[in-house]
Amino acid sequence: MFKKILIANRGEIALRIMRTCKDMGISTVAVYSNVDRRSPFVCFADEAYALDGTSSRESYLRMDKIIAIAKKSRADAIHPGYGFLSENADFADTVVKSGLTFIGPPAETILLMGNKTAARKKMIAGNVPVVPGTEEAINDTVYAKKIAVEIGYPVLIKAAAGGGGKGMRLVKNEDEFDEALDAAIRETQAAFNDSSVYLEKFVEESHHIEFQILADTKGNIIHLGERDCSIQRRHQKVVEESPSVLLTEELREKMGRAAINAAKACNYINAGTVEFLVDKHQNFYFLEMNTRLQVEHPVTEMISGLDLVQEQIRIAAGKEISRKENLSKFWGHALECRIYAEDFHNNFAPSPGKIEFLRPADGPGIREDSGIAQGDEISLYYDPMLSKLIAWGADREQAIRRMLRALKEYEIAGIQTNIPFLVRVMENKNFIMGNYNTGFIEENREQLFEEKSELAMAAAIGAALARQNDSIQSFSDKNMISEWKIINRKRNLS
Amino acid sequence: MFKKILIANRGEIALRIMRTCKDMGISTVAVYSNVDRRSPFVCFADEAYALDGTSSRESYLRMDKIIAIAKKSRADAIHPGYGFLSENADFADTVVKSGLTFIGPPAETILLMGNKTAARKKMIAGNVPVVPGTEEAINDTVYAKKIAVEIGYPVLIKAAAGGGGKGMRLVKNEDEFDEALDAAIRETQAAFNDSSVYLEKFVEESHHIEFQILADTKGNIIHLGERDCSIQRRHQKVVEESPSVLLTEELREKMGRAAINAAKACNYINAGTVEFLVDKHQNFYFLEMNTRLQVEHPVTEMISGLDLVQEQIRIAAGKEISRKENLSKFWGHALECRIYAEDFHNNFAPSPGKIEFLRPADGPGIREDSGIAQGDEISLYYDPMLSKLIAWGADREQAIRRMLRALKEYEIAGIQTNIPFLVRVMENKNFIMGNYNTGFIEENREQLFEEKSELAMAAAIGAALARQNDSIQSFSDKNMISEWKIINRKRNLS
Amino acid sequence: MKLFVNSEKNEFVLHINNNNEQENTLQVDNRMYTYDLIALGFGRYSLLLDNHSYTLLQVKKDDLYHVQIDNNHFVLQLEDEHKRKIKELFKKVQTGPEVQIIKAPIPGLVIKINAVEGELVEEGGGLLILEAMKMENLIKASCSCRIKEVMVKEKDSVQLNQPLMKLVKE
Amino acid sequence: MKLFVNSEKNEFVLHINNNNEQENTLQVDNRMYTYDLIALGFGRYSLLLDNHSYTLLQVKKDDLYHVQIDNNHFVLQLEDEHKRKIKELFKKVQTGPEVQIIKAPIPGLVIKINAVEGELVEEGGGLLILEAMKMENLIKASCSCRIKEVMVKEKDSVQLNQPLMKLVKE
Repeated sequence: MFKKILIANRGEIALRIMRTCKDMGISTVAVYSNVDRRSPFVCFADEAYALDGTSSRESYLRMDKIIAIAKKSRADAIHPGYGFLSENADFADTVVKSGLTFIGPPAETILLMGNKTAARKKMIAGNVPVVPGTEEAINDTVYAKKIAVEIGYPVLIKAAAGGGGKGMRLVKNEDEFDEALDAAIRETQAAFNDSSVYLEKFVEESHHIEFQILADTKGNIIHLGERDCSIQRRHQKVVEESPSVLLTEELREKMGRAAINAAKACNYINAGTVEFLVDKHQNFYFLEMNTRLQVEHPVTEMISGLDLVQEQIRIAAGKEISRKENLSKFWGHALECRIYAEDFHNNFAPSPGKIEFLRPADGPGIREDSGIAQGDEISLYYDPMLSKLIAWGADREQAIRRMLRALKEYEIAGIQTNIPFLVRVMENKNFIMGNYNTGFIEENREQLFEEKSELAMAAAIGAALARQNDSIQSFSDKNMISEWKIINRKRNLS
Repeated sequence: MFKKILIANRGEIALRIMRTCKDMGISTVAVYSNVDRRSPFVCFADEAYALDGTSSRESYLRMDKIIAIAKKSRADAIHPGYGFLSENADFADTVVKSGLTFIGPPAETILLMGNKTAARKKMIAGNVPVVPGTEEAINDTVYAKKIAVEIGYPVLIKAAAGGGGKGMRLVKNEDEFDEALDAAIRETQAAFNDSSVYLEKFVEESHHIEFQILADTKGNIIHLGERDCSIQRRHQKVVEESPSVLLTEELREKMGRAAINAAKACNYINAGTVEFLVDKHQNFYFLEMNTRLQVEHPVTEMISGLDLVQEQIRIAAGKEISRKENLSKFWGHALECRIYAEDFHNNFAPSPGKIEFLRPADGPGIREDSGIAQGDEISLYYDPMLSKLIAWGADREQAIRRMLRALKEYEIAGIQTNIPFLVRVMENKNFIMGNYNTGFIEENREQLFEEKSELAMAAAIGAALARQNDSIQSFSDKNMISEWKIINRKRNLS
Repeated sequence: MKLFVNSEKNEFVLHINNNNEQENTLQVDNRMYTYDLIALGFGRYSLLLDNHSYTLLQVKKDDLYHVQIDNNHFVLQLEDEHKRKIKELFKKVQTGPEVQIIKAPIPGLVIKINAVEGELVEEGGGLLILEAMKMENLIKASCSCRIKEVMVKEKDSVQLNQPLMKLVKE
Repeated sequence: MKLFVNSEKNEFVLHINNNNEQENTLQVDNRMYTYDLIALGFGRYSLLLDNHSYTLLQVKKDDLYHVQIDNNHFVLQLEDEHKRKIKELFKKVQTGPEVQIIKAPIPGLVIKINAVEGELVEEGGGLLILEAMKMENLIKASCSCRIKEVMVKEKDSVQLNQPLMKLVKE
């Protein structure tokens, strides 16, 4: 087993990976950018090395610096987390060539599945159904528009190089096309240093459902059931759950088999996720395969009892996965809410600032994977996700109730978060009934974005009383002083 | 189902019960003593009413005030938690006579099992093996000493009225008897308002193993397996786990049957716990039955997937328990560590004070049931337990590793806690091998109480640098001021 | 003491009686409440209002009270009678065309400016694109107005609430 | 700068170099380390010592530094060379019988006093019983001594570190 692992990432996921390393008795090395020096993951690591840079490009995307630190600190392996270099085949390759182990699939697999258009081709060849769209990356706007008409609006413009919703744009009609394409290209260039995009038909009223795969070097390959990630804002997941209310036993088995076939088609090793769209007629289409740990992996951990990071490390060390059969019976139900620093009333715009007070939720059924501490400065340089709240229940209803309770309990001051939005999702009747798809936020706008006034009176009274309380306190302090002065004067007189 | 429940308790357990109420859509009423006004459980409740008193006797033991508040707030039921009035038959009776529901067993059952000597008699009559000891409460010191010689030293003096280690004294020989008896009587009088004590043989090298019982009004009665609570300091549990490493399938079945028989013998309804001593030859003896929710109930929740408070409320509302068979297959392994405000190097003496900083642990496998917040003042009026840390793992080893990680991660400043002691328990080789009994702390003194110096150098360097850092900072602040003064002077000149 | 508290949607008129008798009371819009408020530190307060329990997180910024309860945010303005009267007098003398300043809702980098000075824009029309945390954010016109002034240029870094454009309703 | 840091068991001699060059270094007992310390607020510090990461919680009380790392507590005394010399001079002139003050290790209520003035007590002998948090705590003699003075009486409430008895080693 490895003695020391370098985690080439930041925030909650760096901390998450280190926790499993500690549980396994493996030393941890953090790398950090200038703005992250105070971050909990740096404090938590056994060792920490500066990357001497601020932007991602100067720090977490610098392969040379990261590999030099791995060498210097005598790490055996590198865990890339998600985002940053996690789906960069060059990086995986360089790590291996430097004599270190890359905790993830082989470089060739990343290369194949990382190029979303190449992956689509591979799936089409293997008879896995894919969403209609362009087979090649787009270079020509005029040609692209022609294709869009062929596919039929609405269409999605997507980054060929990556995921996470970055570089993605929904185009409802031709008038919007040029501007959306420009923006998508700029965003994917900034995020992945690659401006290739492609087109896909936008499947309306669809569910985003993904299967967790584990494959080891001994030939074992299993799936751990699905996660429903249909609640999305700005094409990024906000709420995930497992199992999905949509899947029948039969459909689960069929999709699970397709997911394993997709993984086999690219000789997959390590943990990976096969993403599908499921339309209202329960047809499913391959979307993409994420060749890394997924943000929402805790949901699967709760219902399977496995530690996915531990499985990743075991696989990378050449060991067998600790379970050999597909997961068909789930332990209860699990939900994840992503807590973002953002103002949901202002189109989910990022809300940076300093965390002045923090009291997270706890209690039965609640797990938190957090990357923050009181006193932290949330900067604009990276993704605004602060923490993940995970709720487990014996059934879906209990999981939702527990999540709702934890969200209401969570106290964070100094920055705005999407917690009030998440509360509304958990209170939403359609969500509670399991009656939702990727159009959820659009369709439930009224309830989700309503200005609430029920607590306004308590807030008003609280503000008025607190103002009075604080002024009385400073007033009585003054009184105290003047009384002391009188006493002292008397003393001086006597 | 109830609409509103009053929780006649404080601290972590009040908060714990309220959480389940929120999950079930039931309103909560808190009652609080003068020193608890700022406590998280008061802030968390839907409604909160002052008991206008400071000591337990003036506040949490005042049945009249509590029932008046229940009436005023229109609560349907009262949950007593553990400690305070939870095992007071008079209270259960008065609650029912006031037209409210008592969430716990009937008053007669509490009366029978609450008197530890009466319970022992009942068990002897029912052929359940009990530890040798006095059948009646002690009134006569001379007689008591005679009995002690008959039983054979060492003996335990125990409070007839209650549990939780209060009023308990281990007496190794006759010389220690008088002083120990005096102390036990004073303590039980203060804690339970009842000075009766009794004697029991002290079974050396024994395990303290208890079975969780659930019984509803429809005739269903099951056990949820055992908890091993052998790690005790000052006769109070510190670490609990489920399952126990000691029990074979066969012994578990035998003890489970005895536990259910014990519960049936007293017509038990609601959640209860049957405590046994198991000696090194795997003989087991009935110790007592706790007719209430146990501090360590989360351990059973983790391995069963049930919410025991929810089951209690369901039973009290006349519904069936949600599971009808005994628990024989456990979901992984769970551990609980009780976090106390105490100085373990000073014989676990309470350490009150103000919590200046608090950053609890989180991450995979970790649940916390906490009763504190940053800024809280920990008083000397009540039990010094602050919080319970619960770790779940697929197996015992993983649960221990996760607990260890969480304990090391836990940051609390301003008061001393027993966390460093708990860390040593988790690191102890005998504990890790499952080779421990109630003599654990005594037998492992050297490792558990050793003065650690491995981190001393880092502490020394940290202190020196922090002192320098703080003085540099205040120095540069001064520089800033003087520069501003110069600028202002220049302005004034021009 | 009489106080006017305004949120975006509501106005509450409060009379607070704290004559240090047994129970503190206050009156809101003609209904009486008992209250108990205690500071928990770090801007946290515990409020019992007719025994209903609320935990508030509170920050004062530029004369506005930002209050959070159960993760609901409220921005409140507090005025006593004196302050309110002065404000009403001021309102009466204000005239002229309505000028609106578009401020940066987030700190970020100005990627693109879509409007030029003097141009007429529709309500909801895109004015400029701000990049923050690797995502692009389109700032839209909040009314049909004429662009009076563009106060930033492309590639500028802007702070929260920094004025970006001046619009005039004609 | 040279500093002496004492814990109960260890003494460390530190030389800190902070000449604002690229890397900060310090020397402990003849070994060099690079360091980076940053204040996190609330008495928390993050220390990187040869890139090994430590999080410290620190409080200063009565000239003593209480430092917590990974929930291990250390009570430290810091002295520079000047202070150390003065202290050594003082030590030399101190003579006379050894007097020991027994202080309350916890705040609580004095339940029972087992010793009278003038009495000789054995090391480990019970002096008095303090009740705190519903548990009784026996305060024992730390040496074989004579009771010089009993400074509290039964039913007294005592504060942390309040002197309880004066013992003299004869």
